[in-house]
Amino acid sequence: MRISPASLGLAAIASCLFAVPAFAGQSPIDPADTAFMTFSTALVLLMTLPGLALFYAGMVRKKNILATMAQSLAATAIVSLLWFVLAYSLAFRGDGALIGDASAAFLRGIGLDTVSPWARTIPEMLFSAYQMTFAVITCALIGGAAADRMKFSAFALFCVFWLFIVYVPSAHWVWGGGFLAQWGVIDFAGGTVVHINAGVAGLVAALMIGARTGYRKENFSPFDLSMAFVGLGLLWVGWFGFNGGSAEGAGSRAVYAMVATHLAACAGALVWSGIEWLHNGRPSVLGLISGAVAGLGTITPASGYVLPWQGAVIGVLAGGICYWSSTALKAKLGYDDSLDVFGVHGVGGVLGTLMAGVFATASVSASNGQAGISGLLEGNPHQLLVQAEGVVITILWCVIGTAVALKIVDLLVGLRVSSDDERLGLDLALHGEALHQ
Amino acid sequence: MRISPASLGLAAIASCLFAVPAFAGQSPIDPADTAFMTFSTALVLLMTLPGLALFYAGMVRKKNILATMAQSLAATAIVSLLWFVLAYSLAFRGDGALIGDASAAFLRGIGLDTVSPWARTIPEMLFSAYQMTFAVITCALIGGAAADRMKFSAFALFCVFWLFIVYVPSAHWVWGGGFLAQWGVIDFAGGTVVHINAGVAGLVAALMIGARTGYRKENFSPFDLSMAFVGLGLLWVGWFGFNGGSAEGAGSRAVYAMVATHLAACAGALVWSGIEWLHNGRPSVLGLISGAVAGLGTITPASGYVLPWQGAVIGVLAGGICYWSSTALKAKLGYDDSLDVFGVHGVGGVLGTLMAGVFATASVSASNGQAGISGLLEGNPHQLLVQAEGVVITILWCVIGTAVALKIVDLLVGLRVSSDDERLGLDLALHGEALHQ
Amino acid sequence: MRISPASLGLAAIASCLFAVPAFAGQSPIDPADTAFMTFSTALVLLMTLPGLALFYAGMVRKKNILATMAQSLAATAIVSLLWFVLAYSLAFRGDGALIGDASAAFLRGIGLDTVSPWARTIPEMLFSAYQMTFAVITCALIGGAAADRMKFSAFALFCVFWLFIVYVPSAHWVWGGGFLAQWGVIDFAGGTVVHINAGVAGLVAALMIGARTGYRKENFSPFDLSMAFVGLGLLWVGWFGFNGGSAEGAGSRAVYAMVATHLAACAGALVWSGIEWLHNGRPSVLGLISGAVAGLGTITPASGYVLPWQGAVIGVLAGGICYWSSTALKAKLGYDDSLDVFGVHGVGGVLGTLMAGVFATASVSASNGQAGISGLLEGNPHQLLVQAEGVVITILWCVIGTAVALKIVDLLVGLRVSSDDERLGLDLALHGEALHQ
Amino acid sequence: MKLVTAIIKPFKLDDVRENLQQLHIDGMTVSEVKGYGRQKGHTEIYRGAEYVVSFLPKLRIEIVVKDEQVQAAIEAIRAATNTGQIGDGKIFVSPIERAWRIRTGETDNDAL
Amino acid sequence: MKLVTAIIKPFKLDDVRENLQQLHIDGMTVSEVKGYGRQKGHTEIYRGAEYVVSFLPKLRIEIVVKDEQVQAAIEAIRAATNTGQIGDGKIFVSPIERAWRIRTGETDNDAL
Amino acid sequence: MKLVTAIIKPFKLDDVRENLQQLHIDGMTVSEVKGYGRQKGHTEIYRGAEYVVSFLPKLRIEIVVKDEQVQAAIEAIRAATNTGQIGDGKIFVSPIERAWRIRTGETDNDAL
Ligand SMILES: Nc1ncnc2c1ncn2[C@@H]1O[C@H](COP(=O)(O)OP(=O)(O)O)[C@@H](O)[C@H]1O
Ligand SMILES: Nc1ncnc2c1ncn2[C@@H]1O[C@H](COP(=O)(O)OP(=O)(O)O)[C@@H](O)[C@H]1O
Ligand SMILES: Nc1ncnc2c1ncn2[C@@H]1O[C@H](COP(=O)(O)OP(=O)(O)O)[C@@H](O)[C@H]1O
Repeated sequence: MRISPASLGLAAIASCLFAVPAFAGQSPIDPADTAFMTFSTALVLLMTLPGLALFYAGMVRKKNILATMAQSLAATAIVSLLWFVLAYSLAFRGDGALIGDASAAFLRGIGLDTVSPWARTIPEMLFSAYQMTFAVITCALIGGAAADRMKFSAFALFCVFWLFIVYVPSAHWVWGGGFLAQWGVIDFAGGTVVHINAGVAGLVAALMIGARTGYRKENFSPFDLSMAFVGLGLLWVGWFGFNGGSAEGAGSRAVYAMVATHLAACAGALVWSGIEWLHNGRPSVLGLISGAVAGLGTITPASGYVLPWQGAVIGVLAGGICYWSSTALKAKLGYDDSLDVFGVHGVGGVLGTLMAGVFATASVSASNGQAGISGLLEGNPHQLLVQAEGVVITILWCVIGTAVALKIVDLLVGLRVSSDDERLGLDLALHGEALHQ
Repeated sequence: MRISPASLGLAAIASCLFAVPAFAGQSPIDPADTAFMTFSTALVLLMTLPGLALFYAGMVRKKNILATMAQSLAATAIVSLLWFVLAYSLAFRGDGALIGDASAAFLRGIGLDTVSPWARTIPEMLFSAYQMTFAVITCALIGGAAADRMKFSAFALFCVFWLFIVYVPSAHWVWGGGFLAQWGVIDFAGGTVVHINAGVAGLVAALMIGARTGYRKENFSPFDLSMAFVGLGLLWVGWFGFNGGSAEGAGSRAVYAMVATHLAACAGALVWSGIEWLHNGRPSVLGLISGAVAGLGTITPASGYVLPWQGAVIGVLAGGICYWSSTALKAKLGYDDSLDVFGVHGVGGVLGTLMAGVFATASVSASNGQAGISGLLEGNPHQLLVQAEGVVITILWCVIGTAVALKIVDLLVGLRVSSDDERLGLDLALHGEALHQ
Repeated sequence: MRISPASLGLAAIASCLFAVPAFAGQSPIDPADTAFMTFSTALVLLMTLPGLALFYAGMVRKKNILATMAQSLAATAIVSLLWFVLAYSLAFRGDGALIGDASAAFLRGIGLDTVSPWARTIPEMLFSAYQMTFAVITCALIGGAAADRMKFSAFALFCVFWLFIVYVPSAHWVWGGGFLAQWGVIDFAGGTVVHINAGVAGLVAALMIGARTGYRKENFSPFDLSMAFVGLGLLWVGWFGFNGGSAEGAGSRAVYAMVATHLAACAGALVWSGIEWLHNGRPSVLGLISGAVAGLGTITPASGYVLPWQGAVIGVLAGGICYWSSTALKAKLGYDDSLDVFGVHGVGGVLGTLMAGVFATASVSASNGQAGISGLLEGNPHQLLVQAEGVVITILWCVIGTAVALKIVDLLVGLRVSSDDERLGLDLALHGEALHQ
Repeated sequence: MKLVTAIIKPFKLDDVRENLQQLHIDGMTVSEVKGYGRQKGHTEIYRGAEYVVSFLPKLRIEIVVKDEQVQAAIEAIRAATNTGQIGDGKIFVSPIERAWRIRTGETDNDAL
Repeated sequence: MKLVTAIIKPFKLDDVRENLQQLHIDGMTVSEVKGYGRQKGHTEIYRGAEYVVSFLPKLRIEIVVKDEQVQAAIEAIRAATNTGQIGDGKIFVSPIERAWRIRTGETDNDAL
Repeated sequence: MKLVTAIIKPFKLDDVRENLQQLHIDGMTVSEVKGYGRQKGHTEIYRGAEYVVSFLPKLRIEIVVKDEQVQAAIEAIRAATNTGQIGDGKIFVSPIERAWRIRTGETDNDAL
């Protein structure tokens, strides 16, 4: 449960005593919430491995399929290890407005009975693992923007720097009690931290690395959309853990988040493909799955704050606006974001973070006698303003941080493969392997 | 837990008070059951996306793979939205013998604390989402019968009409307290509502749309059975949520249902492929996976009423009878049900619904001091009779309703693609995309 | 939770009374643990269907893809049915030092309220189903060593004999209260029972069946590594259920096991592919996924006994040693273990079982006031010795039992396909089907 | 001997095979090709960008026949494949100087 | 008429098509092939075992042209495909005796 | 120059390549084809319906050689592919009038 910072302090102690009455006086760890969060953690990991790997690999050309998958696995391995080494602690421990502390570096201090103030009914180790899966998928998402031309070594190194420069502070600001949380920014499951960050970083990467050779001249159509479809299916199911699990426990708020998420995906898929139907005379499978992901990404920050039917409304907006940003806007600006990480996640993340400020319904986020968050529709325009501030700050920091990270990596190993390797395909050039040969 | 209607009334109130003692006096919502049902809901969604999409797409020709997948996604998006708009309410709210009411249309009246009489320990929103996944997969299943030749627009529209004409009433009759439930028909997880409905609707669609061009002359062998295999794997795992989750809570009845389900799948796979081995000299992979699905579909209505080992017996019957109906019977009758929705799900659904009446063991469905349901083997031939009545009524209504729905769609947009488009393949003709090009 | 045998006896009764206080005096079945174990069971099934099927099929040549998948399904169906017929009872019922008894044959005596002493808070039926998924995947794993040349009939029969000759006794010795458990061997989720058994049986099978025609001359490179990648993803996620679920309930020990497992996979992937990078100039996708599986397999026996960060250390060792055994050692010894079941699972299982004896940290396995297990690092060298004994006995019995099982099958149906069938490919030869035709 | 090469629409293969069988021409080799010609390809739209797919899937059938069978073979192929629609394809005839059946060592006309 | 067969590197197809179009040669048939020649393949390492992959992916382009177009066609292909690097490929010319357009029955030069 | 085309069983490719290499014939182009001939296909049964799969996977090997190498090439191919079993395949020889190496512009025999 993302708890608004105002609710901390004395309330924290109080709720420990009263929130879980059947277990009062015992371990604060609730087996049902633990089961639920374990399940959510597995689902979010499933989103990256193999979900995102399939989704992305299905949209590239045949010669780059394995290399695209390798990026997801590398992000998982590298980010997970660094998470426990230090990143978790910097993001979720300590009171700093800008950054946490190193009190749980190398997992020190996370015992069998430790709980985090951010998830008071499950082992802190589980909370940390759950949050790890978010950091993993955020880094893995970025890879899609630079697909087909970024070096594997460069991507692996980039994950290291970007995690600490961009992700960790950003997560701390919004979820770890940092200044954005103190300002009142709400972000249930990662509109700013995950989607804006991934989308904006993807855009910066696409610009700094440059367009694929042959962009807008050669046919870059996906080799195997059935793979991308399966990836979308796993992402969708996994998103139940992503958004539902962000309630940090089994209960109605988690259920509300899941239903809002599901409806947003449905609406996004229908709207995106519907626009295609009107424009091009037929709905593409790529459009159906892109729209679903747009809906899923966009509802994410709002999911635990809004009523389920509002998820459908947000999904409609997501389908339309992300369609526009991934086609017209991209064409106009001319950058080559291979798999539209910016158009879908970046734009969707901004939209969703703002919509959270519009649709937030107090009753959904109220808990233990504390009032929930109201948005514009409930007469609180201030929330929308705060959300916009969160968006702007996240984008600014992400642009700077990503550029710095990429610059360092460029100096160390170079960002882009040779044009011969790009021709040959990254599978053979980088990994010495090829599909179907 | 599918509760026999007789158990309602005063008993409902009583069980609210006594059934969940640790939480008595508090919210009726049990976190463990909520975690369990969340997980079950995710699993059933996984069955459609990407499970069924893969299972079906793996059995069609290369040129129709993406279009087949698109059907599953369209069914998911359309049915999910309509479910919350009105369908859920009509199926599961109100006391009508024939149909529910509109009290929860647009999710009105489903609050954070609302529970349904049909699942008293979880949020009603979760119950509704869980039931949604059943409506989704039932519609998606039908698509397989008309695969390779039905227009995408026609299938999408068909989902809209069929949901309200056939699925919603049928679900209300059996699970929403309608007249079949009052008669005592038992259907744990969808023998009538899901499998008979899907299978019979598929048959009607196959007949009304006509056979594929080249049927029984050209080689229609599956392009990529490895896809179908993966789909079967996900269906199988998802079925734990389908049948286990139909207990509506974590407990021994759910476990019994899961084990019976698993054993039925195992037995079905071995029997179907074993018959092939005898007939054709070798067991096919298609036979193994078809038999598994036959076992899974057939055990569904019986799963929470029988002993686990009886699941194996039902699986044996399913493997044999569905093999016969998908090969000999189909050949004899001459219809072209592309992916054997009728042969496997329709026939399996009938078989399983009857077998529930044969094998029902009172102790499995007994709860809170109320007696469970006995079948023929426990000396209650009446149950078998009632089951047969349920089967006949479901089939009749489904035939009529499906024909009406298809006729309307035919008038609106036409059911079948042109023969040129059929030649070219639906992927290119309907979606402008192709696999591996 | 694997309970060391010393903790049984009076302690068993005591813990029933005190361990689950909120439910004391009622059914011992805890809904949260039941939900957690249901979920774990589904995840472990997912590892075999479709996880392992994909992982293996993705590494063979095109002509053998379907046959490789068929092995996993056959193992699932056959082993599951036999499990409930007798195997479970022999493994987990009764007090024998060498073998259990037949008290639960055909599921007799496993009622709705029965619990097992090995998992006291969930229905015994669920415990049995969970353990079934372990037996299934162990048999399925062996198939990889003989892939591309073993008859389907032979593999199916082999599962029958091997289950009873090797798996059942081995599981009883370590997990069912047999003599190895009495000696104090610890094996959280299957270092001996699953991985050593599968790996050693694979080696024996590879030797007895002989190398593939063309081994070390023709190019046997994998046809579709993207399949293997997806399989790895599902295995990885499923392993949360495999190792986490072996705690037999939702709690911190399960979480520790999961995090240790995840870190071992990450470290294994990086080390294996890192060594390749040094040796061959580039990291292969096959190396990344092989390293992850090596990490996962190796941490398995240690996972619920060690601190999470120690999982990373074990993963590093696994990546290095399994790389060596699957390349250099295999080349030196000259056997043809098609998919390196021995190199990865056999060697990893030995390594992990020993490492459990090194790293076991008492606090992790302590429960209900009983001390946990300490390993070498906590000053208990004896534990390492005991582990080594467990390893040696498991290997010996497995070599003998596997050879006997294979010999019987050879006499009955012959182990290997004809060389013409091997040329043609097992898909067409054994199943009359082919991919992409 | 002549090599008769026909580029045809994929779904016409079975008809061609049947027609040739009636002439007792019982050998052929088929490959999947992509063709470019008067028949136009289609436009694919991928995330807003249009690509023209100029090459269409075709089958290439190759039959080596005795000189005296050439005319009959061509007519059999045309009969099976002529739909009157653009893109029906082409037939080319070129010389074959020698032929072997590997299994028996038979040569030329005997090898066919 | 002549059959001009070119074995080229796959990514040069579009350039060849454009060059030929300027000569108003508007028909061709393309197939995926694997080539072996002076250009060396690569080594794959699979679980410690090295395999040499000798065959490299190439495209075979076939164009049937009038005799007088042969020289121009060859030059157009060479212009598009010559990178000066080993493995650029070959062009072969062989005789075609007769040609038909299936749809219309036109023959020889008219059929192209 | 002659074009030697051999239709062979797929698994014989490496043997052919080795035999040709010993003759210093170091170039060839290979494509996957489906063949129909005296060797019968197999029957597939799909949900109770039988389909005859008449076409079998084969490889087509094309080698352009100097006139004086033709006989040796054919013998090398036969030696590698003759198993005495039906379906071993065919070898055809046809004329090549001109040849170019794209990279260097060398022609005819020098281009091979
Ligand atoms: N000059 C040519 N050389 C080689 N193949 C050709 C030539 N012209 C056409 N083809 C092949 O024949 C196919 C059909 O030709 P097209 O011009 O599209 O239709 P039509 O034969 O009906 O005029 C093309 O797709 C191509 O494969
Ligand atoms: N004698 C030949 N017969 C048929 N095809 C050949 C012959 N020599 C080369 N080729 C084809 O031409 C391609 C390029 O030839 P290669 O010798 O590698 O380079 P280059 O043409 O630059 O000398 C080969 O991959 C093969 O497909
Ligand atoms: N007349 C022909 N023209 C072209 N290809 C042929 C012809 N006859 C046979 N082939 C090719 O040669 C292959 C082997 O021929 P087949 O008759 O089956 O066996 P065999 O050569 O041993 O008599 C066929 O699969 C086909 O690809």
